[in-house]
Parts: sequence; C-alpha cells; structure tokens
Amino acid sequence: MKTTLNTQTIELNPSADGYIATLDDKNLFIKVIRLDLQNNKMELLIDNKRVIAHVSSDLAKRWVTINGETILLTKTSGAKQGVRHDHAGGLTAPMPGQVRSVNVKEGDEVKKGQTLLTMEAMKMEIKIQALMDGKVKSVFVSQGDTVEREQILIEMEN
Amino acid sequence: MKTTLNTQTIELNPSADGYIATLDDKNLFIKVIRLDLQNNKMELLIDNKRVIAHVSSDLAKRWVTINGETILLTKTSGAKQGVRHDHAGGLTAPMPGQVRSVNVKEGDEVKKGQTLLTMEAMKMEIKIQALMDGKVKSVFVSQGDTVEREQILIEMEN
Amino acid sequence: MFNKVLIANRGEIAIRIMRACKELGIKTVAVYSDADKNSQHVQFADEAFYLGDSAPKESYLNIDKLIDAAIQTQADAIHPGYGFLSENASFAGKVESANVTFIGPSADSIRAMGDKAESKILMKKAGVPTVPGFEGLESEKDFVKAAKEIGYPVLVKAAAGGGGKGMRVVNEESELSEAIQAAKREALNSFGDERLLIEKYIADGHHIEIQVFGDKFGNLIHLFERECSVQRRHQKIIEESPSPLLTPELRNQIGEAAVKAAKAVNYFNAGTIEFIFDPKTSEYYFLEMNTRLQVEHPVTELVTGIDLAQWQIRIASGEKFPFKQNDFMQRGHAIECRIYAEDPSNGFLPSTGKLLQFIEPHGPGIRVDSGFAKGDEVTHFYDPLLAKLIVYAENRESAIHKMQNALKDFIVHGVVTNIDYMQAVLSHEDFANGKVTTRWIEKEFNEWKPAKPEIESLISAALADVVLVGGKPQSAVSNETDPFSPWKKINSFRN
Amino acid sequence: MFNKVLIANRGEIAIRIMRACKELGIKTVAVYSDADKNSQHVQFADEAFYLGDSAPKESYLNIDKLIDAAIQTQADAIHPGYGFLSENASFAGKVESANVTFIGPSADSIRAMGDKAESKILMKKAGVPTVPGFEGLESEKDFVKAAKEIGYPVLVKAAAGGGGKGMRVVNEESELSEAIQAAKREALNSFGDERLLIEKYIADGHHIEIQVFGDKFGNLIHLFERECSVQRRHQKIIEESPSPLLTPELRNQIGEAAVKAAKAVNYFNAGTIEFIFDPKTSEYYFLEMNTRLQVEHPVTELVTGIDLAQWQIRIASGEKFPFKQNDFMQRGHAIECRIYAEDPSNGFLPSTGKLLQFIEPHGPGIRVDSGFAKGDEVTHFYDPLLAKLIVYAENRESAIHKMQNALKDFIVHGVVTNIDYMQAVLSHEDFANGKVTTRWIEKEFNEWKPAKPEIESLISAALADVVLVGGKPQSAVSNETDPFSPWKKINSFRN
Repeated sequence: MKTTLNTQTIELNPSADGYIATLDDKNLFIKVIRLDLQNNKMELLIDNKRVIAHVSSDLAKRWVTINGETILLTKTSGAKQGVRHDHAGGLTAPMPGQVRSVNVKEGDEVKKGQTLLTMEAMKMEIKIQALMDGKVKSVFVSQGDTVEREQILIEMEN
Repeated sequence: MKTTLNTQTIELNPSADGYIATLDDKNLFIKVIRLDLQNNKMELLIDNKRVIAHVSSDLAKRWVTINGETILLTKTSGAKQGVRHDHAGGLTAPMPGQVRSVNVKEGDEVKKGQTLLTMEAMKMEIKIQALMDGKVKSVFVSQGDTVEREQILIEMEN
Repeated sequence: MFNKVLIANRGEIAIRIMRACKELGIKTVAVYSDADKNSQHVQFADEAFYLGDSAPKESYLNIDKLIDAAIQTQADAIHPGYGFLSENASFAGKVESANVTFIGPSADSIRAMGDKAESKILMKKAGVPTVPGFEGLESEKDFVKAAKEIGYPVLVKAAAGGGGKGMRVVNEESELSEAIQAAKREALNSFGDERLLIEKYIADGHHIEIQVFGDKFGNLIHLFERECSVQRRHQKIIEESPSPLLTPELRNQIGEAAVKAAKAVNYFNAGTIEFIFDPKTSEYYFLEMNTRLQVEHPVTELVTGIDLAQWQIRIASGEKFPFKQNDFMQRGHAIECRIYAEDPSNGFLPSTGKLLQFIEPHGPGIRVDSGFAKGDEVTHFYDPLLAKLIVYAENRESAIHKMQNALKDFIVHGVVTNIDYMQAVLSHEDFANGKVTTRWIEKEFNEWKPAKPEIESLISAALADVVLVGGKPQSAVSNETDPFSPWKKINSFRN
Repeated sequence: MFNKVLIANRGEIAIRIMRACKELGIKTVAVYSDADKNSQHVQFADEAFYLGDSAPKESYLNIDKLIDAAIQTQADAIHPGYGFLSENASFAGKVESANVTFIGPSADSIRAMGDKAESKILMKKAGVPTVPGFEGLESEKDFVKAAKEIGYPVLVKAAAGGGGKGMRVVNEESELSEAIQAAKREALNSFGDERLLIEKYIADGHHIEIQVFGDKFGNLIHLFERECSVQRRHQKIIEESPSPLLTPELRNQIGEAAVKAAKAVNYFNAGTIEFIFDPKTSEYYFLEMNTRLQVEHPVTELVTGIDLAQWQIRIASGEKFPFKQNDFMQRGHAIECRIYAEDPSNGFLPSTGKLLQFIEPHGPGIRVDSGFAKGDEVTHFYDPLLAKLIVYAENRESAIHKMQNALKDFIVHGVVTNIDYMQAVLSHEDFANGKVTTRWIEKEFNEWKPAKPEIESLISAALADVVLVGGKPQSAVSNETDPFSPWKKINSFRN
C-alpha cells in the first residue's frame, strides 16, 4: 500500500512479523509491539528502535505525536475517503470568524502581500493577503459575514 | 423492552422526548441530556432529577456508578448475547487461583458450612463451603489444579 | 456559608471554582452560551443555566442575564472568575444590589484600580513606587516637556486602558506627536476615553506581581511574588514562583509595597499588584492592580499551600481570614505553562477545531487545570486557553525538568498548540538562568518553527491507517478493552 | 549519576520510581512476568526485560534472573520498590557483588532490622523505647513467668516474623500454652524459625511511623510521622500526616527516637521506623523498621515537599543529602487511601478481572499513583493494589472533604473495589475526631455492606443497553468524538 504524506511517499508491505516500509528506496522493518485503541497509541519497533506514537486522523489530516513532539501531516494520496478538495488558487479562512472588511472586488489587479480582506476572530484582526501578484477572479464574502474554517473567501487568477 | 436486573424488572418504552421506564407499576420519565461514549457516561433527567451514570457491561453484568457509588447488577433476562450459564447446584471458584486441598469425594454426604475444598489465591486461603446439607455429585478438580474465575469446582445434589 | 454559587465564567477557571465549591459543600450553577452547551464546565456543575448566543455580549458579558440566572437558580453568590466581567465595577455593584454576594472585592475597589491615571495618583499618595511620569496632561507641548523631563525612551498609554491597547513606546522627540495621536485614537475607540499617561519606558524589565489576600475586617497580607516575564504579545505564557531574581529583602519590600497599595483602596478578597522590576537597578514600580483571581494563581497555591479559590468564597461569605503574614512562606518552586490552541510559528494565530485527542499528563507534583476533553470543540468565540499545566518541585531546576517531562506527556490533536514552543522556551539557556525580560521571546523566538517530520512520524501515520482500523486491530497483539461487549453489536431499540 | 536503572518491581511503585528516574534524566528498565506483559509499568519504561512465569518466584522474586536482567540491559543500579525483594538482605548483597548499585540501605542494615528479636535487643541498647517484654525464652515455664511479670494481655510473636503470621494475643495464663504452641508452629512453617518473643499487648494502640532519610556520609534526619492506624487484617488502608494525636513535643521526641534507631544500624537511604503509640499514656514503643520506601511515602512528600524517590536514587549514586533537620517542617495535611481490588463485604477477598472502566480523579491537591488503566487485567498473582489516591489540603478537615470528593470521581468497573467502603470509613465520626486505633475497623465495620441498588441505578443499567450501543448513540444528542474518522470504516490492509 502506498501513502503520500506531505510530499513523502511511503510504501507499506506486510512481512513475516510486521511490515516493511519503503521510503526513498530505503527499507525499514517495522514490528508492532502493542496497540492501544483506547488512546490511538502504537508501540512499534522501527529498525529495532522503539517508537511510541499517538496518531489521530481527521479526513486527510494526520496528527502524530512521538516523544512529545506533534507533527501535522496531510495525506495527499491514498486517502480514499472524503478528502477535502483544496481549492486551487483560492484563499481560505484560516479559522472561523467574521469578515471585517473586503478591500478588493472582482477584476482588481493586486500585488503580492496586499491585504485583500480582514477578518476578526477571537478578538484578533486577521489579514488575508495576496500570495502573489495577480487578479481577483471572485469574491465570495461581504463585510459582516460569518465564515467557517477553510471556507473560500476570494479566488485569484494569475 | 423488558430487562430484569437482579430481581427487578424494568420496562423501557420510547416517548416523545426520551423514554418511559416502568418499575413496579410506577412510571418514570427519562430524558437523555448527553451521552459520552468515550467514557460510557450518560447524563439523564429521571423524573426531573439529574442523574450522571457511568455504566459498563460484561456479559450479563452491569456496573453502574452514580454519585460515586458503584453497584454491580446482573441481567437475568433480556440479555440476548452470551450470558454465562450458571450451573445449578454447582460451586464455582470466586477468583482465579490454585486448588490447595479437596476434602470430599463423589457421593460424600456433607453438612451446610462444611469445607469441601480450599483454594489459594493472592497469598490467601479461600474455603469453599457447602451452602446446604446434601451430597457431592461430582468433583471436577484435584489438588494443585489452576482454576479460572467462575470455573465449576464441585457439583452438589440435595 | 453559601448554599449555592453561580460561576459567571467558562472553561478551566469555572471548573476550578466549582471544585472549590464542592469541597466546601456548596452547590454550583454553570452558565453557558450556545457554543458551550456540551462544555466540560457545564457537565461538571450541579446545574446549568442557558444564557444565549455564543457572542460574549449575549452571554458571558451580559450583566442582566447573569443576574437573572442567579435569581432564577436561587444562587446566593456569583463568582466572576477572571476575564469577562470580573473587573467590571458596575457588574459587582449590580450583583450586590440584587442581594446576591459578589465573590471578589467591593465595586469601589474595582473602580479605584480600574483607571490607570487615577490608580497611579492613589498609589503615589500611598507611598507605593510608580514609574516616573505624569498624568492629566492635555496639550502636546506639555507632553513634550514631560518627556524631556522623564528622559527617552518614554511610554504613552491610555488612562482607561488595558491589554496593550492605546500604548506606544517613543524613542525620541520626533516620534512623540504621532505616537500621541495614534494612542489617543486607539484609546477612544477601545475605551471611549482618550486620556493618556506618559511615563519612563523600562526596556528590559521583568514582570513581577504580588498576590494579596484580605478579608472584610481589614486583615490583609501578601502571598509573595510570581514572575511572569515570559510573554508573547503582552500575554503571559509561563509564570513561576519564587522569582529567580528576588533576594529575601527585595521580596519583603515589594510585598510590603503591595500590601500598602491594596490597603489604599480598602481591598478585600484576592488581588494582584503588578510591578515592573528593573534588574539593572533593582528598582520596582507599580503597574496596575488586577482586582480578581489571576490565571496564574496555582503557582502561589503550590508554593504557599493555600487554596485561594476556597478562601475567596469563605471571605465573601463573611469569614475572617485567620492568617498572619508570618504564617506563610514559599516552599519549593512552582511553574505554570499556559497551553493555548494557537500557532506560534504563525503569529500565535488561534487554532480552532475538534479535539481528536486530549491526554493530560499526571504524576507527583503535576497539576492540570483544564477546561477541555477529547471530542470537545475549540471555537473562535473565546480565549484559546485549553489548560494550565502547573508543576511543583523542590527547586527551580527540578521544576523545569518536571515541566519538560509533563509537556512530553501532554498530547493534543485536532488543534495546533504551543506545547512544542514551550519546550523550546524551557530548554533555552536564558530561561535556565532566569534572564528573561518581557521582550525576550520576541527577540529569541521570532523565527521559531516546529520540527520537520521525521521518518518515524511518516511511518507511524501511514501505519495507523492500517493497524488502527475500525476499532479492531489487524495485529494479534492488542489491548482491546472489551472484546465481548454486547454494545459492540448493533442492538437497536426500535427494531 | 546513573545512566540506567532497573526497577525490580511492578504496578504503581514501578511507575512512581520510573517517573523519578525520568525527571533525573535516567533511562529505565522494566521487568515483567507473563501476566504483566502489557502492564502499564512495562509500557512506561524505556525498555522492558522478560523474567518468566507469572508466579513471583519465577519472576519478581527470582534474584538470579533480576541480576542477570540488570547485567544484560547494562543497568547501573536496581531499585527494589517495596514488597518482593526490597527487604531481602541477600538480594541487596548479591546486587552489589554484581557491581550493580542497590538503591536502598546496606545489606547489613537490612539484616540487622530483619529479625524482630535481634532488632529489639539492638534498639534497647540504643536507648529506643521498646514494648516491655522478653526475647530468647525457650521453656514454657519461662514464658509463664515472663507473662506474669509483664502483665496480661500479652502478645507472643515470631522473632523472624512479619505480616501478622506467628502472632497471638493471650488474655490470661490458661490460654498461654496453646498460644505458644500455635505461634511456634506457624512461625516454623512460615519462616523456618520457631523462636518467639513475648511482650505487653497494647490493645488500643495507634500505628505511628517515622520516615527517616540519610546518606552514605552519616547525615540522617527524620521527616516526621505518618499515622497509619486504619488497618484491615493488619494491612494499612488509610495513612495521613500529621497524626491528629501528636503534640509538637511528642513529635520531636518520637522523631529523635527514630533517628537514634536508624543510626544504631548505620542506616542510609529511605527507611521507616514503626511505633505503637498508646493514646492513654502517650507512651510509644519501637515495633520494627521497614528498610525501604513505604507504600505511603507520598503523604510525607506532600507535607514536607521532598521527593523521596528522587533522593533515594541520588543518595545511592553517592550524592550527599544536603538538608538538616530544621530545613523541614510539616505543612498542611495529606491523606492517602489505598484503592484495592477487593470485596470489603466479603472478608476483603481480592477481586480479579478486566478493568472495564478506570477513571482516575484529578484536580488541585489530588495525586494518584496508579499502576492500571482501562482494559488492563487484574490477576490473582500479585497484590490487589490498583492505585493510591493521595490528597493535600490546608488542614485535616479540608483534606477529608477533598478525599471524599476525589473518591466520588474515581470510577472502577470490572472488579470490586474498596472505594465505597473508604467513603464509609472517612465519613465516620471517630475518623473525623482522629480516634482510630488499629482495631477500630474490625469493631466498627465488620457488618459493612454496599448500598442496595437504587431505582436510578436500575434504570441507568437498562437504558445503557439501549443508548450506548455499538459506539453509536441512538439519541440525537451526543458527544461522539470523531464521526468522520476513516478508521471507523473497515479498511483491511490485505484486501
């Protein structure tokens, strides 16, 4: 089975007493020592190194904590169910909140870094800025709108 | 749905906004406020009294904790799946352990309270005594045997 | 003693206060907004009262609704927690007018300390050191003259202010005019009051605050200091006691100054006097008083052994505070880390979402004051504080080690947190040496980034999709809880 | 300092010691038997070493296997915990002979305190009060004469004994002969040694013990008392500090006696001197010394602020103990309840099974030292201690309230526990008044029965079958954690 997380592809195959993971043409041998389904916790031997990993899953996102350090990975292939479609060229709300001002309209030419829209969330002002020079294709929200996390606010074209 | 727990029969029927429980011809109105499946915890209103109950299930056994007090109930009817068959007239091991001595043999007449067998578990001696006067029908274990909880040790006949 | 207390707050502090109530045998009432209808504080209370919409002004900031809730639930008293209406003199007054006890200081004390200009004048009169500067100036000419007298850099700040709003650092005269205009504008917008103070700017100061506590009979003592210099965007994230900076003499001096400050406003209940401490000169100046229980009160509880939340309630109910200054000493060392749902590598932007995992650390000397559990939703409506992790150990070094271990065991998935960032801060040499000013984080951690995924993380994530499937492991080795549970089988009631 | 420590124990104490190691930066090795292969202490350690069969003599009591484990894992030291081999002088000696450090006192100290007759003679010589009586008697005539001199009731007990075995109370001369024969027989069977002591029987005594701690350089102090009079079948179930009985003068006196006792055997590391205290006369007598860390050490940690487990390790590695007697004081009040898997209404018979639920309480001032988690199996092979619940508060009354609340929040399903029994004990007037002798429970709680099922319990159990089904609630209201998890769907790897 092949999985791509962020930009890294991992191939997993069952072996006699565990799994073999292949990354960048390197093989690693994995043995499952113990699974704790209560806490989504796995105790593994990866090439004989003991690894305790907590893993949570939310659509294409994978949260992994090993030795206290938490990493957020995004499954970019191999996620069969319900992967959220990332809107190419779209600027999405980083968190739920309210639109405070919309500074551009359809067809405007904008510069990289220009503030297109401001939001308010948790008493903070959040600026939504252009990622590159380009043209505003569509504006989906107006001042005062309540928006959800990852809702598309503005669509750009280059 | 009817359930008998210990000797008490409860009938549950759905109602407009919850359930009606009938016990001893008395009706109680139950509203489910909140369910926490993570912890098998229910928050209920029973006749407008708020009850928070943790319930666990093991075959016919139900463990219920309300307000810090834990009660062990046995489902004696309505438990469709895998109820352990209680062996009529049988004396079972109260806990896992080892048989230290068997003091009777098949056909022996015994008096109520007579020690039929001793077990050792957790460094303690446990006496298995006759519950009433009677005759030993079968002895299923010998000295030194390791026994499991609820394993039948001796069968009696009156 | 009260029979029932309403807690006009949410999250960890609501639960903290409810615990105190329960241990005193008092019934508790939670209040909640739409967003909080299944929150932990609602589940923890004996009863819960719905306030309204998730927006604070419709719920936790709505004075009338809160007083109505107290009357309807027949609560004897209201505890305001911190934030929200806790320092609102008008709220305190209205609560008392409704014949409900306000668990906190008098409305007059809150009012006196609520205005930065007024309170500074009061403190000067009382002989409490304040930052050299002037209040009540109006013309720009007066500000220019004052700044010259004080000496640059200077700070202009809103008299009615708080939270860093309406505040500007001015390094030279040429910047002054613009700074005054900007600060006035912000002050007017935020507080409806454009009055400004001007004072000496202490660049590399430490934030040291003193806990005070008193009863309604004039007994008031201090409970030593908390050092709160680790701040991001003017918000404390790590607090500790004792401060690594203070000598016993300085501690006594500052403590006595704090008592003087509190007595000047006839203070009772729990309060905190914030000072700015200049490590170069060992001088300290009154900044402001927080007329409520602080977020970081647990560090004081751990080093002194007192239960501040319980005593707040007891004092409010009319009990005497039976302790004298000499009854208390600091023992050992306590540190608190505030665990926020925020992204330190992205301007500390709050992070919202469902908590897919939430495992709190535990063990000797570890205390977690938490308002969340696995499955809860972190919304954008309120402060993104998830929990406070507080440790106690024999000394500062041991406490840091304990905190590092405890942070490793704190597992939060579903929102980005500052846990890894805290680890970086704690393991920095400056922190170990106690050389941390309020601007230290800005300077040292501006470029902080979370670690890149290691090969183990990638493999674990890929493997999880295979072995942690549908609640049933593929492997023979498993700790599955209850393989024979009848609840595993579908047993629909209506069938 | 050590690089790696092997913990020759299991359950909560193994985890407690591993936490201490982790905070000191030391790697940990767990050992385990078949029954423990998935136990919490195995999961908590950095590495785990398999010993053998579940029977203790094949695993946790097997000296050769343990030393071999330490050598194979390259551990620098072994911590024995309590129970098992912790007071086995031969084990301590063999560990040291294998060039592994034994974290505890010297083998000589253990040996000297291991024999009740020998240690009593030593203590008399050192000027430590002992129960009036005689050692070394052989003929029945000598016993009769001794008993007459002491005055009835008297106690005969095995010199090599422990745990109540080979012990008889004799109320009058006519019972003496039979008691001696019975005690000798038990002593021979249990310890291979039929020597007996005879001494005054103190009927309504309190069990008061003193924690001592010292280093290898002759520094040794005491850390005050623990009152451990709440006992069932000679086993402590509730311990606290301070004792409600002691005056400051008595505390000092007993403390000094304990230091004298420990110094008489050149003691170092953690140890406990047990005394019997007669509340009628305020006299106290040496009973025995436990040459190891006690189960109830947390109450001392909470009132003094010291981390005993960490200092055990530091002292063993050769560090000096830097504290003087006056550096410590008791602050506040700590109580420990031992949570056992046992049935108090059925002779405290151990209860085994799978833990269907295991929710530990938490909150300010609450500490849980636990060795189990939900899903774990409680087996019949070992001591049925599930966890220790320890609370700290400002005074005894507050501590009792805190404990009562914490016990309410401790939820264990799958085995019968003593939690409800503890609640009954804690809410008894005699306990509130501190009037509890070691025989009090026998007298007051012999007939204790758990509560009968209330109507709410019956309804909840019935309803659970309906609404807690297959991980999916039937009701619209739910806190389900992750409704969209891909792991909910079957995603078999091999398909």
